Amino acid sequence: MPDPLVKIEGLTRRFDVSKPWLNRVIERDDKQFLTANADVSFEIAKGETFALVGESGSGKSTIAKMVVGLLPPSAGTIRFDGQRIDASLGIPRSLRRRFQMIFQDPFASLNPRWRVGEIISEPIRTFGLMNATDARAEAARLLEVVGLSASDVTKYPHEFSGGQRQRIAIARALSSKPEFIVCDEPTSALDVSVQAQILNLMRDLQDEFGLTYLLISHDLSVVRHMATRIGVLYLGRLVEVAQGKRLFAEPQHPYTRMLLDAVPDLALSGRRRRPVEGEIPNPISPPSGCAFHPRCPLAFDRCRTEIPQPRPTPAGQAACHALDDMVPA
Amino acid sequence: ETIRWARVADALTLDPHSQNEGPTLTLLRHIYSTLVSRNADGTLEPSLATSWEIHPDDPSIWVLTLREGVTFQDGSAFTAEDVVFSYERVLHESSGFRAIHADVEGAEAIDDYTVHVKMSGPSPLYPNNLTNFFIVDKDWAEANDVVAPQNFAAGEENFAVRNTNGTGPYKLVSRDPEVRTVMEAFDGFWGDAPAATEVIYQPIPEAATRIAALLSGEVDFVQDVPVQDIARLEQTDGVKVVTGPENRNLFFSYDMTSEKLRSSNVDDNPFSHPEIREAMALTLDRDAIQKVVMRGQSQPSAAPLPPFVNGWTEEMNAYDAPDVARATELVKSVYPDGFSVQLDCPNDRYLNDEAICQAVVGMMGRIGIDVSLNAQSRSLHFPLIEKWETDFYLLGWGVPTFDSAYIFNFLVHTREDSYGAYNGGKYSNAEVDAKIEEIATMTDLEARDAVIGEIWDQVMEDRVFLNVHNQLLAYAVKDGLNIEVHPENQPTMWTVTFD
Amino acid sequence: MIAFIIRRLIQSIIVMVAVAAVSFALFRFVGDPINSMVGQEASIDDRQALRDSLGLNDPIITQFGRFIGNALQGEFGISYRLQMPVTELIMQRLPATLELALVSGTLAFITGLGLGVYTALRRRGVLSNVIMTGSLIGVSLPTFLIGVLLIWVFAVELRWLPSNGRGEVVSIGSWWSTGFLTTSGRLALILPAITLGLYQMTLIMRLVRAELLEVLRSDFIKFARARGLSARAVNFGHALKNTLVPVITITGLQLGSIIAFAIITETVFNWPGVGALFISSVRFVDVPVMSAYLMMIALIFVIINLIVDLLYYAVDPRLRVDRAAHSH
Amino acid sequence: MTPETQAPQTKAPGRLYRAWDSDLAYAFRTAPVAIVATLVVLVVVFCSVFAPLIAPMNPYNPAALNLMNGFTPPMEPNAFTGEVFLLGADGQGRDMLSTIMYGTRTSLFVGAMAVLFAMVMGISIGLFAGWRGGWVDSALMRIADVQLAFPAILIALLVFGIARGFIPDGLRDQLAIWVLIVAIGLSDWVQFARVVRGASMVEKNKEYVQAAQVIGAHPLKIMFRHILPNVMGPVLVIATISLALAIIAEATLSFLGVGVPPTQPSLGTLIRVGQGFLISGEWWILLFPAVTLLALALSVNLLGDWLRDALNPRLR
Amino acid sequence: MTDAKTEPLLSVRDLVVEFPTRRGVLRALDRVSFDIMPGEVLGMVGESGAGKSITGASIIGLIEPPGRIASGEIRLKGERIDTLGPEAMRRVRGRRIGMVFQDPLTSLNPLYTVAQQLTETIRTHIDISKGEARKRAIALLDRVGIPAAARRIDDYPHHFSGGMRQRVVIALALCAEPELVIADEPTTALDVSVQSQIIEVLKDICAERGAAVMLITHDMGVIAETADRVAVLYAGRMAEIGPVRDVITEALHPYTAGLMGSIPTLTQETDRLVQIPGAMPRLHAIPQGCAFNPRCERAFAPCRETRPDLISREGGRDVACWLYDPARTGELRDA
Ligand SMILES: Nc1ncnc2c1ncn2[C@@H]1O[C@H](COP(=O)(O)OP(=O)(O)OP(=O)(O)O)[C@@H](O)[C@H]1O
Ligand SMILES: Nc1ncnc2c1ncn2[C@@H]1O[C@H](COP(=O)(O)OP(=O)(O)OP(=O)(O)O)[C@@H](O)[C@H]1O
Ligand SMILES: [Mg+2]
Ligand SMILES: [Mg+2]
Repeated sequence: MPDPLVKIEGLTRRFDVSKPWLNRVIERDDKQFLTANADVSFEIAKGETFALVGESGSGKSTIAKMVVGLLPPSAGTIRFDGQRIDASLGIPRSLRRRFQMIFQDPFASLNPRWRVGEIISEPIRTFGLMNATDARAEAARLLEVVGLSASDVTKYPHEFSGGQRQRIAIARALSSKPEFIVCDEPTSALDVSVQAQILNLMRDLQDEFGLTYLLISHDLSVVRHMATRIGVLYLGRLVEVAQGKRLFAEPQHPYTRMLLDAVPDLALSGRRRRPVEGEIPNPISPPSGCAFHPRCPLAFDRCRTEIPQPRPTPAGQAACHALDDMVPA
Repeated sequence: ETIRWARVADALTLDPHSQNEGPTLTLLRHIYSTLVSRNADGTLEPSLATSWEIHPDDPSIWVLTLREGVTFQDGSAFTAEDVVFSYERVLHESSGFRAIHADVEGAEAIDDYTVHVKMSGPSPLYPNNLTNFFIVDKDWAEANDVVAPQNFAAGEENFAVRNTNGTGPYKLVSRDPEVRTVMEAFDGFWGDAPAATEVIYQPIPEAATRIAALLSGEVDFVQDVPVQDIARLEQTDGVKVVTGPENRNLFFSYDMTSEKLRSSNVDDNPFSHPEIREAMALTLDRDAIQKVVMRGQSQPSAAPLPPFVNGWTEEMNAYDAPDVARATELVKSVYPDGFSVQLDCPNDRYLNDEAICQAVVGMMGRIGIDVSLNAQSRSLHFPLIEKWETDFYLLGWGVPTFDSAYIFNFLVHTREDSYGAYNGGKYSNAEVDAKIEEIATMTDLEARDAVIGEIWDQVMEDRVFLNVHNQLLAYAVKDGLNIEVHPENQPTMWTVTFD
Repeated sequence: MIAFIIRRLIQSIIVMVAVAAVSFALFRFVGDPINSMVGQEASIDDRQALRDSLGLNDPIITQFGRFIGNALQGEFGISYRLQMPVTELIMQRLPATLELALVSGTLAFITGLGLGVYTALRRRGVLSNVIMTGSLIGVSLPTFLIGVLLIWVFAVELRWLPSNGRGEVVSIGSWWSTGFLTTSGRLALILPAITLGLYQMTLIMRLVRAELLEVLRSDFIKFARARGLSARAVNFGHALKNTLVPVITITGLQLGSIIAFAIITETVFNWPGVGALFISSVRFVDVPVMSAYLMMIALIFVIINLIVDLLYYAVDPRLRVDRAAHSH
Repeated sequence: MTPETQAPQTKAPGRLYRAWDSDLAYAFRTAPVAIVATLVVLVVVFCSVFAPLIAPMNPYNPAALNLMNGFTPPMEPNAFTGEVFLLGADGQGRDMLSTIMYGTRTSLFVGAMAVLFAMVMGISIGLFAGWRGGWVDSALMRIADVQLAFPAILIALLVFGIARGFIPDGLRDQLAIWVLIVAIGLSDWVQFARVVRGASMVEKNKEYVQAAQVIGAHPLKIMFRHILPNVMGPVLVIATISLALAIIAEATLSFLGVGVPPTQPSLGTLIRVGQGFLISGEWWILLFPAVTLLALALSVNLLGDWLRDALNPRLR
Repeated sequence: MTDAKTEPLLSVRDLVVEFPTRRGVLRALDRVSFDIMPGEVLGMVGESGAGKSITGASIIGLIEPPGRIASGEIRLKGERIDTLGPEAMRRVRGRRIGMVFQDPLTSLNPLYTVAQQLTETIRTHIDISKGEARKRAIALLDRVGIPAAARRIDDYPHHFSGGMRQRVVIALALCAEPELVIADEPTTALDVSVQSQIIEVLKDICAERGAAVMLITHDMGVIAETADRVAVLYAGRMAEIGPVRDVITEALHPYTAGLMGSIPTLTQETDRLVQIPGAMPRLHAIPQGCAFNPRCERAFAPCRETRPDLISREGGRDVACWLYDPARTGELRDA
């Protein structure tokens, strides 16, 4: 594996969701924390697409926000090309310029009062990369790069469809010539036919500019299509990391298997699936031991008491006690 | 017969010696009697005192002979004791009437119906000061712990504020301050039994509401009638209006002694120039104010005192027709570009006070005096005069003693000790001051009048006041009810008759 | 729940202290009380002496401390002007204002609710548009003018209703006087109640309409319709109940301002309530009455707020669970 | 990469055309009430702004008045001077028409400036509270609560009282109007602050704000350049309705005796004075200013109302 | 086009739904026809804005004014329901046609307990006592898989998790035993792992009661697993209807084919996804002829001129495309 561009170690994020002080005093409650991410470690190599999958609330977006410096981590470090990214420490502009983010909702991610040209050139202006005229020309150029017309710079976001807006958001992300782009569910608000356009565009851009992606999605098929490596999150913990296609071929963690089972797939039409039992537990009071044990068909005593540590698997690593027994190290 | 009576404000208290204030006196007069009272024409007449004269041996003693057979409303008899007690009470620190009786050294009961009032010196006009002096029952006051008048500084309430025991024509039935006060005729009253056996007194501050109440038949008698409504009321069936002069003059005054004014754009004091004062007098169109602003409800005059006050003369009263051209010239002669000044004016005290000021602002503007008007509530206006924080102001002054000395003491004498409290213009003339002090103790009334004349001559020459008019009062009553206008705006319900 | 109430109480106390400071500060600046306390004859020295004895020359902090201390005991001193204990004075006048506020508040609430529901359900109807536009006239004229016009029409010209005052009142117990029990008392209420309530009615009506329209568009209403529930059940059982939460809040707050707004109505109709008391005390710079009035308004506001919060609890089950879930 | 050429390639229409073609403009064109209201407001604003040019006389210049013209009924010659006034003259001999024009000017000025003041204050506080959240937000909103406990009139009395203590003599006249503006404005900022706070709390969680944060844009820039334009809709609605309220508040204040100097009457002062002549029969002194105020406030209210509906896409 | 043997439960013919707007009248549905057989699960797919929800809403008579059914007819067991009065239609809703909406968070009235909402609905349609209605409600909750239903029934909606809430919603839709259930994206707002549970419950319980289901979704996977037949909507028009397996494996309409190709799968290896250029037209700018023609690689002359109607093909398949009209394919060869 080449040198990692992004290296995340022991990343943890807690949110204070305690009741107000007075309530705690009267009701004799302790402070309550929601652990959105616990002890997450992974690396992203230059030029690869690392994907994070997991159900709603598993902490995907929280990782994304910490990685781009929107949230400070509670513990652990994020290094970008060796330099630390930590919102609470302040991030130098020269570093900021090198990463960007694309968001889920194409309707909320563009300021409706700004012209498309202004939106796209905002990073250029903020980083002081070009003068105003050049910035305008650059915005027009970028629009063509993402498959829109240069004359669209004077329009407002509401004049575009969802897919077109996502293209504009991508153009904005490209404008500061970043190396790394975090994409938080970039297509989940789009129709499949448009999703295909965006996914194709993202791939094309990656080829053209040598971009590195952190792709977040809950759609396994999208992830499979795009990712070089995949991390599976459950209740804030990384339960499995594996090479893209191999994760689907030979899932190691029972949760990964369960997820794969749950996905209705066109080609599997007619297959009788085994629906998963139960729902995701409340993240404020996650189950002891392995958080997945109440839903896990393989759970045994140790799962209830001990948090499993990641251990190597053929295609990567997974955190499951059952693996110990099945695949003795 | 019941009479429902509305006016702009309520009595502040029922304590007879606490507040020297118009509406309070008016209401109290119905419950408490005074030693001496004043007729509608302004002359003194006996009340609880049947006669009063200067002691033949000592010019500083007034001998009062009291009425016999008078009882208080609680049934106890009225005697000299009560008068002496009332004197003590009215002279008490917390009394609001001390200044009126400032020359009194003490009162002494000679017998049950004779009282000697010892003055600090000869006080020939002192009985004029007795018309607002209410007599209380000594035993009642002592029993209820109200030997001293209400003193708000002490922070406690006084029994006499809401309870009464007078010798007057009416007994208090109920009182809800600022809402209504009900009185019924006192059957033991020493005078004639009143025709109106019940009086319901209601303060209604809003003029339109007050008149509406009369027009809709909710009240019988409205005391403060806005001048503009008089015509309509006169035409309305079932309502009539009676008018008469009030013991009150409205005038402007100004600071003529300061080096520089607070509100002027020029570097000296414009009012210190006689030309300016003359110009202002020349541009004031009193007749226009009378016709338009007052709708005839005023008597324009140059003298700052009503005709029935001792000291008034015909020639003082005369004024020249306005001459804007000449006035402009006079202003130009001192200030070629004119000057500016602020006029302070109350807007809730006198009949059309604000409108009068506004009209005067226009008149001054025409001769190059740029006046800005600061019209505000009386509670904010009067302190300006007291604290010498005004350059130019409107004031109305009544003369309850019917004597010019009252005006001199408060408005003309240099401000010192108890003198000059309302001399807001800082007028100061040592000669005049001496004369004012002199007349206080003069017993020779003719000589005294002569000195008064001298003082007035000086004051008029110096143009200390720019008088506008003598206010007329208008009462609106329902038909079938007869009432006279009282010069001090203190109508008496027991003299009311019904057709 | 207990914590919630305690927090509310602490907040209320802070509000009250702030209001006390403001009301105290306010009247250190408005006019000069001495002037209205003494007659025109009082000399300069007399005035100064009075100022001293009233403590008006002490340092501001001392005066404020004294003020708070007294206020806590319900002691606002003696009215400079009426020379009665202020607390008693206010208690005497409060029934009039409360009755007026209650009647006009109820009037405003009922008609506002009714018209609001009507105009929301018949959104495109002609009558709805007339009501909506007409109600704006009510808020486009100053209250005092409306009052004066009502008096002119109904008291002076038509002579149907009294122009001022409360009519006959009956005392209940030692401190409550009511105009509800006599005909003249009830008649006297009509015009002032309309004048005072008009503005609030418009407000409530518009609020109800807006909220109801919002709720009617919500998914659960669509779902209720899709289940075949009757229009009545949908509009009133489901939609209206859900509009009540915001409506209660605003109406509650309005009740406080009704009492304050009564200043104008009471002035015009010579209604013997605390509002009229306040404005005349402003005119005469009757400091104790003014401070007590402001404190009273704040207290009423705080109490109403508390009641509204409790009503919230009663109406909305979501609030009964711990609030932590909502707090982020 | 297939360039998408779906967007209609017609030449981009001009700014003016776009404004005319916008939903708001369309909604406006099809709402007769809004059109009439706008016309009324425009006429009133025009007459008041250009009052010095078109009014028959300058009623604010006391020297130009002739007291003898007082109480001249409309269209009738005055008994003393023979002058005729279209809408009559008031008690000071001022031509009612001119006085109303100038009075509206004052009222509008006071109203507009008060709303502007409230708006600037409310928006700043609201944006700040919404952006910072936490205890800053709670504290600011508690202050707003306290402020709500005091109705506008009481606040205005407070401001007046304080101002009186500071403003030197001779300047009261000129400053009275500014005091009034501050007084009314101060009592009105809460609404703006609350709405802006609420809206900006919603906006700040939108992804376009995060996008700006990712590139490290300054918080002030985010607040004012990103969030503010997006919360202006409700602000505009409140501003319109506040304008009507401010004009009426000014009238009410002058009824209570605190207001602009009587020599420079506003509509409110005119009505306050005029209502004293309701019974006496000089109806024109009350009627014309009252109708003007009603027309102005009603139109502004109607516009605000319409705007509220028009800006709320779900209501259409 | 349908089996002659059984009469369809629901029959929609040439349904046109219009919304008057400032830019003219929008046709949200343009001559849409399809049938649902008793007990059948009909999937309805299409991109956002294709008109899926409007179809559901018009069947149940809940199109929001000023929208209206401009023409066409809807029959339930042969009886016309699009012309029923409000009161009669109300009785059809819930009783004969149940409806499940997308977002379980907002579908329930937060101020009433689940029991109140269930019994109210049951008693609106079935004349039984409160106690009995409650019993039914508990049984139903139990059936849709709510653990400890008897205890949880008195909870408020906010006490339930998203998946549980959707189960409650399904219970509400089914509580008067309707013959047809319209489920408008019942799982879009839910987690992947919960999605399959909900679909399972819905499918099972309808099968159990013999209710037909119209399953609206844009997730082809769900359709593939659940539906018997699928209808594809494009720009308010029916593009293709047919048995699920056939449509997926061998789409007739170029749009359907493109759609299938654009979906990444878990099994097939594709380097590039099939990409249909452009986007579905907005309703006020539907091109002349076939609505899909500007995006269609196989478009030929008639596509740009005349709108194709559904053409029946063998195997119970219908497709609206000129490519399958023998009379026109000649032109293709000519070109
Ligand atoms: N600011 C916050 N305060 C408290 N809790 C938070 C906050 N942000 C996120 N959380 C919680 O952290 C957990 C992880 O949230 P996150 O948004 O990262 O999930 P996600 O995997 O992105 O889910 P989704 O697929 O719904 O976007 C959730 O339980 C969420 O409620
Ligand atoms: N009230 C309305 N006024 C005008 N047009 C409407 C209205 N409601 C729906 N439409 C239009 O009708 C068309 C079909 O809408 P519909 O909600 O049926 O789409 P859908 O296929 O359900 O999409 P989604 O997958 O987003 O739910 C859309 O283009 C929409 O813009
Ligand atoms: Mg997320
Ligand atoms: Mg839909």
